[in-house]
Parts: sequence; structure tokens; C-alpha cells
Amino acid sequence: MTSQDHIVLAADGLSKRFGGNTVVDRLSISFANGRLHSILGPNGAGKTTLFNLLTKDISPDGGTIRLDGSDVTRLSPDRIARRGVARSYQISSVYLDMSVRDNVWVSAYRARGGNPLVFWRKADGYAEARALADACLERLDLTRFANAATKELSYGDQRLLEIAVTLAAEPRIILLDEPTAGLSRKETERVKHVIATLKGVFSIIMIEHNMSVVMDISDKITVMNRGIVLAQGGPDDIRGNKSVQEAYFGS
Amino acid sequence: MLWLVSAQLVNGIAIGMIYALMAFGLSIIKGMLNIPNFAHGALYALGAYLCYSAVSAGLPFPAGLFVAFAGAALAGLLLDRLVVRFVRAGGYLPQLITLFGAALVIEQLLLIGWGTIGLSYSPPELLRGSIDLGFTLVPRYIAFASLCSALVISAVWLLIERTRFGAWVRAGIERPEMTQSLGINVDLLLIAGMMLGAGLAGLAGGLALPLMGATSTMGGDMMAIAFVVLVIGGLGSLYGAIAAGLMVGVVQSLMTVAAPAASTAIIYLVMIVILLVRPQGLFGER
Amino acid sequence: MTDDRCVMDTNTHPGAVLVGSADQLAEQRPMPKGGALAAVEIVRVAAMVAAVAALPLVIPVNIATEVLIYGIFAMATNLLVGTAGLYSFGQAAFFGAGGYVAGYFLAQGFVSLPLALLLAGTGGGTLAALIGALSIRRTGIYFMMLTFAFNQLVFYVIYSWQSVTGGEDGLAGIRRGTIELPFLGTLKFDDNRAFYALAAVLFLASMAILIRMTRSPFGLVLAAARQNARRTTSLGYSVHALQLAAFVIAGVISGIAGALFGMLYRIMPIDAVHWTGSAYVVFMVLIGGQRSMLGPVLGAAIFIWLQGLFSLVWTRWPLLLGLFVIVVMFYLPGGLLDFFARVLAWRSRLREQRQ
Amino acid sequence: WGQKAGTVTMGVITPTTGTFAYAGDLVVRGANLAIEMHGGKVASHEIKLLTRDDEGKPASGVRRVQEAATSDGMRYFIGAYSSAVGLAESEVAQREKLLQFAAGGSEDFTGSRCGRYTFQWSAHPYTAVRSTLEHVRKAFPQKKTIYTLTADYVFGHALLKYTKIAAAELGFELVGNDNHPFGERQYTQYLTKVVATKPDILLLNTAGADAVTAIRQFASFGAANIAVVGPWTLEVDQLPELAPEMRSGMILGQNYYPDIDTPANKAFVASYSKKFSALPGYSSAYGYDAFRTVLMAMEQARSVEVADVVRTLEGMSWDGVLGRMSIDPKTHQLVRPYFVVRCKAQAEMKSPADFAEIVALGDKQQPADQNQCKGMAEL
Amino acid sequence: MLGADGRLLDVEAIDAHYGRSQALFNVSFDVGRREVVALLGRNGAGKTTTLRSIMGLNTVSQGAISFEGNRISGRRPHEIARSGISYVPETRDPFSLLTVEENIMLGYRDGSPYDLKRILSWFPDLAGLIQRRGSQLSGGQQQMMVIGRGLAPGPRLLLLDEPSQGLAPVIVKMVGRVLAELRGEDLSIVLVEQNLNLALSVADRIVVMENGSVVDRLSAEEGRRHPERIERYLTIH
Ligand SMILES: Nc1ncnc2c1ncn2[C@@H]1O[C@H](COP(=O)(O)OP(=O)(O)OP(=O)(O)O)[C@@H](O)[C@H]1O
Ligand SMILES: Nc1ncnc2c1ncn2[C@@H]1O[C@H](COP(=O)(O)OP(=O)(O)OP(=O)(O)O)[C@@H](O)[C@H]1O
Ligand SMILES: [Mg+2]
Ligand SMILES: [Mg+2]
Repeated sequence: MTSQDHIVLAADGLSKRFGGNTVVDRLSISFANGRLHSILGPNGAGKTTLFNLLTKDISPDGGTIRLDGSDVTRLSPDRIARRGVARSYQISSVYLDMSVRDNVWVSAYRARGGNPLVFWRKADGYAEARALADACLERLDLTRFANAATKELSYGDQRLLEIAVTLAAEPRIILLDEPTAGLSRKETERVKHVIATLKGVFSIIMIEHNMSVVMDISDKITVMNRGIVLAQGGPDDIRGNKSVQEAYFGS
Repeated sequence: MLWLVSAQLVNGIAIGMIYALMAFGLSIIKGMLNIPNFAHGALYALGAYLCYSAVSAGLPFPAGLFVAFAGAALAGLLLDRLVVRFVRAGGYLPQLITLFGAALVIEQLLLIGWGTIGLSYSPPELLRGSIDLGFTLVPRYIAFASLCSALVISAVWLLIERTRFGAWVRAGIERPEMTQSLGINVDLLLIAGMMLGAGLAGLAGGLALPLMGATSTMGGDMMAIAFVVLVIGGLGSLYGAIAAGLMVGVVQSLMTVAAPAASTAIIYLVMIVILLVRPQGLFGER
Repeated sequence: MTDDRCVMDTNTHPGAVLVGSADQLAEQRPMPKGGALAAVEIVRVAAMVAAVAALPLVIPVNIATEVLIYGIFAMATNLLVGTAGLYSFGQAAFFGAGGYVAGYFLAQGFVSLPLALLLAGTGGGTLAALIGALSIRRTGIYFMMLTFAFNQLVFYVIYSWQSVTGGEDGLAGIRRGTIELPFLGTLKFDDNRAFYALAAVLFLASMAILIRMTRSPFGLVLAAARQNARRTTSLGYSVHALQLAAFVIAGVISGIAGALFGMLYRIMPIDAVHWTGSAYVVFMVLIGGQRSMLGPVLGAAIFIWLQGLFSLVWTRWPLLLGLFVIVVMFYLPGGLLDFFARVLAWRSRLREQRQ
Repeated sequence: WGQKAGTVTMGVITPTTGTFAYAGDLVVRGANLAIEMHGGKVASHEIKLLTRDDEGKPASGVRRVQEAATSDGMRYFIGAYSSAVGLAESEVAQREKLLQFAAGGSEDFTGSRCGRYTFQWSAHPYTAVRSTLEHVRKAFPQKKTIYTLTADYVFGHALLKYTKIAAAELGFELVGNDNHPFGERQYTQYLTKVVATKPDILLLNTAGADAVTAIRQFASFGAANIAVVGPWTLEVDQLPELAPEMRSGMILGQNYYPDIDTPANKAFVASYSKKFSALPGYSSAYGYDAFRTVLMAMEQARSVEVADVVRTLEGMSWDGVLGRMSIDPKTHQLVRPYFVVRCKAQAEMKSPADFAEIVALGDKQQPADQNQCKGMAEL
Repeated sequence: MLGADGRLLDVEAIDAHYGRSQALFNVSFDVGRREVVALLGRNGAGKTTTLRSIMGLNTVSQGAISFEGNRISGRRPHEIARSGISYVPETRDPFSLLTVEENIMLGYRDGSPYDLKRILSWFPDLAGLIQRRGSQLSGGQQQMMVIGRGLAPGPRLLLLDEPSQGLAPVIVKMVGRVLAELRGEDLSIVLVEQNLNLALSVADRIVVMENGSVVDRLSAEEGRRHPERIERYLTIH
């Protein structure tokens, strides 16, 4: 068992440029085991880009990424995922041409160590993956849609499915990009509750603009602006921070 | 040897310009309508036949070229209304196959309309013979055809880049619903794009008539080249179509000095190499 | 590690979870369970075997054999086009590679049919591995054009390598080979019906394998990668490797189909490698329907049959073929199989309403 | 099985689509006419004719031949226009014991891929090159240097090989050669080289659509002092594809020309023009003469069994459409005259179909040491 | 130019379907001139479907929609747009290949009060990105861009689907200010919004939907006084 203060994921001097713009600028940040660490920042601050770098969806121009202390900067995104890092996307990326259940199954199968090259057994023969998939749907109250075609869901429900798929990957570290955007009050409460119960077990990194969610459940908050860290601390430190007020809350 | 290389260079540039015209039309249809127009070659052949009929009926050659352009544009309109419209949302493969079917139909119609024997036409007196550049001869007609191509390409380019037309069509292709919600009649736009692209193919066919004659199968060969040019240049890039057209013309021409047997295969090799090094083609955007 | 992941809920209500998941994963409509399921499958298999056995009674045996050969080829192509969303436009290269490798071997006087087929599969697979490794990272039109260009290169190599391949005139003198069976003696295939039986066995085997494959985790993950490659990667799948695997499998099966084709007419014609062959096989897949493996087979049968029929009717028959393709693509975007399914659904709905 | 008592089924498997789409119908016309003029019956059997499209593709050709043989009982067939198709079909012919009367430029029909059931109607490439160059030597004694443009496949290479032999025999000098790939549409790069080399003669060792395109593009250079010679380049059927000013003065070798002065040809041309209001060309003549010859052999053998007909053909010699004809039993090559024509300028033409005049005949056979036929199989 | 009773938009008892499943049941509401109507409801309630039906992107199987007294249901989207309606979708749908400027100005019509300069004055963040492609923006930047894109044609009715989604609080406030500013001009808005504070602060009237039907209508004043009346529908009940 690792201690609560154990650093599971860290970036050191991470940089990313697009053309001439430096979007993430020699950023250093670390995430502790079992904590919910929120990232705030104005639009275009580089939050999503940071996620993309951490999961290697894009390659950094400089700096290193460490996972459990070992350097993973050069690893491919699927290898990083197999080391227990899963993410949700800001813009839903669910499989529109599959049933809702299959969406989650694809994630659960890999999580339960399924080999994707298996072609002689039927996919529905894997009870463990099936059970995990159904449990994740239940968690986000999507069970009633399980057999529906994903493209028929309303946008908000697709956002919920996005989270269900991410959870079904059974990661140790979970990156959520605006999980409650586009959700109504009720669904927002539900997602907030799910996240709150998961923390302590998973390490969660969350980008979110909804303050009621962020302030209620975060253990730690980092505020980014223009690719660098503007402030860092607990919810109360952040609420009181003057430059954060100015750049982010606008008052 | 040096004279030979420079002679082939001149020849390559001249031919490349005609390739560029073909690829340019293809690029308009691909870039604007996002459709790989597999019937482009058939439209090219149609242009050659139409031009032939026009000049046989006594019209002067330039009028023949206009008939080729207009006729092919009209065929493009029909193609859009009868075929393309239904597969617009279907993805590349169904589009390709459907247009392949349309090409079969057009080719057979050409055979029915003009018979199975290929047709020839000698250009007007003014354009016969060669220009002596000292180190090489360039047939006058080829010089004329490549000049024409260059002019047409420039004019169309201005139309697309200097007006909102281009932006509208690109938007309409990516998100038809959203574009319509902004008050733009997407259907009409796409028809215009299709007609323009098809018209250019017809014009290329008309220009090719004195060199290639008119045969129902002439489209297939040219189209393969036009697609290669399109991809080498980069999809959606108008520069790319021109640069790659010239490049393919020159490479092919120079290859005949080194290894003529491979001069057809070489362009595929060039394309593979370019795509492996620059996946988006020479001027394409990712 | 004990934790509160989703699945922990299943421990508290295991029953609820299991009931919910007995439905077919790949299909929305609930499937009959247990014994009924097996019965349905057995009926399907029996129907397929019967159909294959009856085919040469309906059409000339060489055409029937071709239908099966192209059926195999089309199914392999559908693994790429329909399941994995890899729009390959160069499958004729692998068909040809298999045909030429096996053909060369058999034309040189060797007679072992299993070895010939093995060589053909290896030839098609190796070529697919090479071409796939270079192309698979490109998507959309670029992937199509790369496979197309490789197809053209393979064509030119075969065309120019005249001493081995016969160049333009094709590789002639291919024998059909024999199978040595312990105790049973030697199986010969010179009789066209015997050869049909061989093709039928290989056809049914490929079909079984490919159907199984599309319903397997491999197939489902390929389908996922087709819809969103980035998402699938982020779930821990190495998408390119899986796609490459599919490409190689399709190459192996296409190669075997090519070998059968070479043996059928005892010649491997150069136009079998031409890119139009690649276009035609995609035709077959789309006409029949990509959503199942039966579709491409149906497409192959209809395509070959129609070509023969049309060419008897009218000299300008490609026009009819072109119109047919256009009409199918318009009105039956899901292919003929989808059309039949819709007709069936419509009829059962009518019956429901009447009751 | 298949062959009904009292009928003999003969097939024309020929391209009506694809590159050679123009030829198919013409072959069928000729074949039909041969049967009609024979009275529709042979050796007291009804003749049944079937026609199929081979699309100019070997794969389709073998498919159609096999299908026609097994399900329609076809035993005799002609019609392939491209040698590749004919050679592919020859495989089926040997296996299914079908008599094939082939045509086309490949010397392999009677050489490396000769077969007991296959006969070759067209002249041998050597005969073609030799006859054509012989005439050039006689008519233009001052022209000595030759530049060759050669199709880069078997047919072109064979022509080139025999060009070298014939040029040596006749005292020409070969000053350059370029190979072009099959289906090339762009010849200016080669022609630029040709024009710069200034030979007396441009010899085209290429055929069909490639040749037509090459000549068109050569015309655009306006190099009048280079004579264009085609030993086996364009048949009559294809001459209308060129405008008169593009072809005038060209020296071409021909397997057939409607002006041939034999009684059999006169009869053929007369019935043909009456029926179709046009002159026959190479394709029709092939269809007509090949079937006519087979029917003659059947009558002579009093049998429609393929084996009997093959044996009869192997020993036959007769006065036919083309002149004195026979069959070389060792190679199954039809021994027949080859015709050299000169294309007329527009002013000389009496009618739109009056393309050329016959200026010479030749029938020198391929030197035996060049033949690669390894002997014929047992029937 | 207005319909009976000075109404700009009249949605009269419409039904809408996706295939065989019905998404809207007898939905009616109206929008007056210079009025902001907020459409609230849980996920899947049918809000987006309602907006799409007005825009002509979904066909209406029953009922009718009129704008300025003319029936628009059944007409094509571009005609509806030209009659003065504009739509900002929740999925943003940026044109990924066009530049930000082209994106915004795509539907611009001469005489529109909202030109590029004015739009950039509201969202200064966009000013530096004007030559970027639509696909190269962050989520929130895209949101600002598509709000601008919806305004550029100069509509008299704006359909806004969750405009605050993905925006930082500072920008959400800005959007609130912009909406307030627009009320002073000749513009009416149908606003779908999950951020209740924002909705209540700019709306004149509120329409609540549930399961494809309208279940409540109230004035903004009532809404502000009794937010629990609305929240009842939005949270668990
Ligand atoms: N492909 C790209 N090319 C160029 N610039 C880009 C690209 N992707 C993002 N950017 C720029 O990088 C910056 C950071 O983007 P990022 O998506 O990380 O922001 P964010 O903090 O997630 O914002 P938001 O809260 O709006 O989602 C933005 O200014 C954006 O315009
Ligand atoms: N393309 C579709 N096909 C079938 N059903 C659909 C489709 N789009 C939406 N629906 C269904 O219509 C209903 C209404 O959806 P709509 O998108 O209008 O909801 P919404 O109120 O906008 O929700 P959200 O807040 O999640 O965006 C939902 O039950 C949804 O499942
Ligand atoms: Mg973001
Ligand atoms: Mg919505």
C-alpha cells in the first residue's frame, strides 16, 4: 500500500508549442495518491493541453513525465493507459455506432486484462468484463439506455456515458476534462457524488469550470494561466487568492 | 546528355501543366465537396468528344473548348442531381464506388453516342508545327495547351481565394446543417462546385483532343494520374495541385531518359515516398 | 487492492448485473438464450452448407467456383472495410500475390496442394504486412491512395518480371495439385466438381473464422477503433497493431483465394492484380452489405452473375452494371442484405398489425 | 456431353467492351457471314453460334470460354483480340480439347506456348517486319537510318528482335530505340528524342491505341522528313482514328486489306458490303476467314469432331481469302501472304474509306532456328 | 412585422420524432419582441430538439411554428435563417478548417449590427486568435467563437443552446453582460441553459420542459423569488 502523500504522477518542466505559441510553458506539477486535484484556469490556459501531454495524446516539446517515479515521457498513449491512466474528453468521444453497453464493454475488457487479439471467442463470453461494464452504467444511471444506440442519446447523456467509459477502464489515475459541462443539476449532483466516492481510492485530476463542484470536493486546486501555474492550494486558499479572482472569477 | 535532360524538363513542364488542370478540377471537387470524383476521367473524355463534335460542326477550336467546358459542367450538374447528392453523407468508399458506376455509364454512353472507333482532330493551322528553342523542339500545340491551363487555373484560383465562395463551400461540406442555419443554401453551392470541377475536366479533355484524340477509355489513365497529383500536392491545396502536376510531368519525362519502362510506375513510387515522409502531401494541411 | 470501483457494486448485487448482460453484445435486439441459441446457429450453418452444395446445380460449375473464390476474397476485404473501417483499395495485390506464388510453385511441377495454399497465404500475408506497416498510420483518402499505389507497384513488378510471372500473358501451366491423405490415398481435383468441393470447404472455413472474428473481442475493438481511434488508444489498445493484424489476416485469406483462382483456370492472368480488381471486390462488399459476412458473399455472387447476365443482354452492358451499382448505393445504403432484412422486418410488422 | 446430336457449337469470344471495344462486333459480323455463306450447316450438322464478351481481359476470357464449353457444349472458338487473352484461353483450350483459331501479335501462340488445339491466323511478326522493310528498302533506297519506338512488353520486344534481324538482312542502320510502357498516353518525351536524332525512318514496334496516340503526337511536331513505318502497328479498322493528314504517306504492314485481289476475298467483300454497307477490315476478315477455314476442314474431314478437324487442318493447303494459304503442322502457324500499304493523302482518297493502297506482298516465314515450339502434344 | 399580439415567435403544439420514437409532445410557447425566454429542463428533456425544430433542422410532425406572423415550419433551414433566426448549437460545431475570422463572418450579412469588431470587443480573447483554424482553439474559445458566429448574420431571434458550457466564470459573466446588452437592441433570445443563475439573471420568462413536454411556465420574477419551483424539475423529485 502506498501512502497518501506518495506522488503518482508528476510533470517536470513540461512544454508544448503550437507554431509560435507556447501553450504549456515549463510547467511542473505533481499529483498525490488518492487525492482529488482540480485544475482551474481561464479558457485557453492550457488545461486540456496538459491532459493531452500527460496521456501522450500529443508529444511534449520539452520536460519529463513520471508515473510512479519512472520516466514515461517517451511511452505511447496506449502504454500509458495500460499503466493505469484513463481520461475523459472535453468533447465527448463515445462510439456513436455502437450500443451504450458495448461502449463501456470495450473499456472494461481491457481493464480486466482482456487480450484484444482474441478472435476465436465471442465477446459476450467474458462475464467479468460484462459485469464491470454493467456496474459502471448503473453508477451513472444509464442502465435504462444499455441496449440503445449511442447516437440516440441526448448530448448530456452522452457526456455521462463518456464518464462511464472512463471509469470502466479501472484506472488508478483518472483524468476528467470538464465532467459536468452540459449536465443538468441532477446529473451534475450525481457525477459529483460519484467522483467524491471515488476519491481516496483513485487519484483524480479534474478540469472543471463549475465552482460548486470544484470547491465542494477538491483536495487541492491548481490554477493555470497562459501555460504556467498561477496559484496552488486548498479550496479556501484559492477562493481568497487575489490574482485568481482577477484572472478567473472576474470580480 | 545535358540537352536531353533540359529538353525533357521543358516537355515535362508543358505536360505537367495539363496534369495540373485535371488535378485542379479534382481538387475543387475534393476540397469543396469532399468527394473523390471517380467520374472525373469520364468527364474528361466527354469533354474531348464534345470538343470534337463542335469543331466537326464547323465551330472554331476555342468555341469547341467552350463547348467542352460547358457540356461537362452540365454533365456535372446531372451527376450531382442524379448521383452525388445521394451519397454525399456516405463516406469515401460508397462515394467512390457510386462514381465508379457513374463513370461506367458515361463511358458507355460515349460509345453509344460517338461509336467505338476513336476520333482524331488536328489543331488549327496556327498551332501546328514546333517552336525551336535551340536545344529542343516544343510542339506549338503543347505550348498553347499548357499556357491555356495556366491561365484557367489562375482565373479559377482567384475566384475561389478572393471571394467568400471558397469558405462557404468548405463550411457546407464539413457541417451542412450548421451552414444552412447561417442562411447559406448549401445545395446550390455544392452544385456550383461540382459544375466548376466537372467543367475543368471537360476543358482538359478538349485541350487534350489534338494530342490524345477522343476515345471512351482515355479517362481511366488520366484519372489515375490526376489522383496521384492530387494526393502528392495535398488534398484541398490549390497550390499543391499545380506544383505536384508540374512535378509529376517532369519526373515522368526525365524517367524516360533513365528507365522508360518504369516511367509509369515511378509516379506511384514518388507518391508513396512523399506520403510516408509528409503524410499530408506537399502542401496539404493536417 | 480493494477499492470502490464500479465493479464493487456487482458484489453487492451480483444477480442484477448478470441478468442485464445476457443479451448479445454486438446486436441490439435480444437473442434467444441457451438451447434456442444453439439451435438457431445450427440451422444457420446447415442452411449455409446446403446453399453451397446446391449452388453448382443452379449455375455452371466454374461460375459457382468463382462465386466462392470471390466470396472468400470479399469476406476478407470486408474485415477491413466493414469491421475495421480500413478503406483499402489495393486488395488485388494480395489476391494476386497468393495466386502467383502458388501458381509458380504448381507450374514448376510441385503438386502438394496444402503446401501451395500455405505458400499463397504466406505470400499474401507477408506482402500485406509490408504494405500495411507502411500505410496503416494514414487515414481516409491517404490510406486509400497508398494502398492503391502499392497495388500499382505490385502490378508493375509482376508485369515486368516476365521470366517468372509470364508478364502480360499471365502465368500459365498451373496444375491443380493434390492432397496426400494417410490411408485414404491421393485426392485429385482435375474434375471441376472435385475442385468445387475443395473451394467449398475452404469457403465455409473462411466464413466460420471471419464471422467468429467479427463477434470476438478483436472484432469489437476493431469496430471501436474505426469509430474513434484516439479514444480506443486511450483505453489502452495499440490500435495500429490491431489494424495491422487485421490487414495481414485479410492478406492471408485473399492470398488463398488468389491461389484457388489460379488453379481454377490453370492460369494466373495479370489483370487479376490490376487495381480494378481491388475496386470490384469493394463493389461486392458494398453491394452485398458490410454489416455481416453474408453480405459480401451475396455481393460476390450477384456481381459475377449479373456481369454474365448483362453481357449476354447487350453489348453496352457495363452501362447496366453502372446503373445497378448506383441504384443499389442510393436505395440500399446498407447493401442488399440490409434490404432483405428490412423487407422481413416490414412483413413481420404487417403481421403484427393484422393480429 | 453438351454437344447435341446434329449440331456443332462454335463460339466467338471477343471484346465488345474495354480498350478493344470496337473490334468485337466486327469479328462477330465476319464469323456470322462465314456461317451464312456456308449455308448454316456443315458436314450435315446444324451450326450454332454463340458470342460472349471477353472485355479484353484474360480473366474474363477464360471464364467465358470455360463456361461456354461446359454449359453450352462449345467446341470451336475464335475471337480474342489481345494476345494475352488468347494465350490465357489457349490453356483452357488444351485442357478441354477445344479448337481455338487465334489471332494477335504474340509469337508465343506458335512458339513457346504452342498447343495442339490452337492455330494462329495472323502472320508471324517476322513475316510482318521483313515484308514491310523489304518494301521500304525498294521504294526509298536513300533512307537508311531507323529509330525504333518499342512497346515494352512481349509483343514489342519480339518485333524489335525481328527488326534487328531484318535490318541486318536488308542493310538498315538502327540509330536509336526507346521502350515505352503499355498504355502510355504521353509520347512527346520520346518523340523529342527522336526528332533530335534526325533518323530517316521512325519505326513503330507498337500497336493499337498506343500507336494511334504516338502518331497523333508525332504529327504535332511537324517533322515531315522523317518517314513513319509500322510493320504491325495499325490495322485497317484503326485507320479512321487518325485524321488523313496525320497518316498520309505512312507505310504500314497489314494482315488484311479489303483490296486484296483474290476471288474468295472479292466474294467476301461483296457480300459484306451488301449486308453492312461498309468495307470489311481486319477484325471481320479474321472472323470470316478463321471460321471459313474451320468449316472447310470439317467438310474435308466429314466430321465435326475436334480431333479430326485438327488433323485435317494440319495437312491442309488451299486458295483462300488472302491468297495461297496452308498451315505449318509443326507450329500451327497459318502460312499466308502479308500486305504492305501506303496511306493516301486526303486529295488521293476516292472515298472516306479509301485509306491506302497495297504496295507490296511478302510471305517470308520465321527462320526455323528462332522458333521455340517444343513440339505438339498427342490429341 | 409581428404576429398576433405582438409575438415574434409562435410555437404551437408541436410534436417531433426521431425515427419512430417521439421526442416532443404538444410543445407550445411564444417569444415576444426583445424578450428572452429561458428553456429549462433535465438532460434529455427535449430542449435541443425544440431549438432544432424551430431552425428547421428537425421536421415537425404536428403543430406549427410561425415567425413574425409567417409560418416557418416546413421551410428549409437556410430560408428560416434568412428570415432572421440564428442558432448556436450545444455541440458548438465549429468549422475546423476555416479560420476564426471566417468562422465568425461566414453568415455575416450587410447591415448586421454585429460586425467583427463588436464581437471581438465582447470576447477580447479571440482577437489574438483570428487567423487560427477552428480546430485549433480550446473548448471555451470555440464556445465564444460560435456565439459570435450566431450573432454575425444580425438575427432578430437567437437560439442559444447552453452558451455558458465550458466557459470560465469570468467569461460566463461576460456572456451575461452581452445578453443583457443585446436585450436593448432589436433581438429576442430563446436560451437553453443549465446555469440557473445565469438563466434567471437574463430571462424575462421561463419555460420548463420534462420528457418532451412543457410542464411549467413562469415569469423570471417568480423564478427569482421561488427558485425552488424550478429546481424541483431540475433535481431529484
Ligand atoms: N492544435 C492547436 N494549434 C494551435 N493552437 C492550439 C491548438 N490546440 C490548442 N491551441 C491553443 O492552446 C491554448 C490552450 O488550449 P487548451 O485547449 O489547452 O485550453 P484549456 O485550458 O483547456 O481551455 P478551455 O477551458 O477553454 O477548454 C489555447 O490558446 C488554444 O488556442
Ligand atoms: N438523433 C437522435 N435519435 C434518436 N433519439 C434522439 C436523438 N437525439 C435526441 N434523441 C432523444 O430525444 C430526446 C430529447 O433530446 P434533446 O437532445 O432534445 O434533449 P435536451 O433537453 O437537449 O438534453 P441535454 O440537456 O442532454 O442536451 C432524448 O430522450 C433523446 O434520447
Ligand atoms: Mg479544455
Ligand atoms: Mg441539448
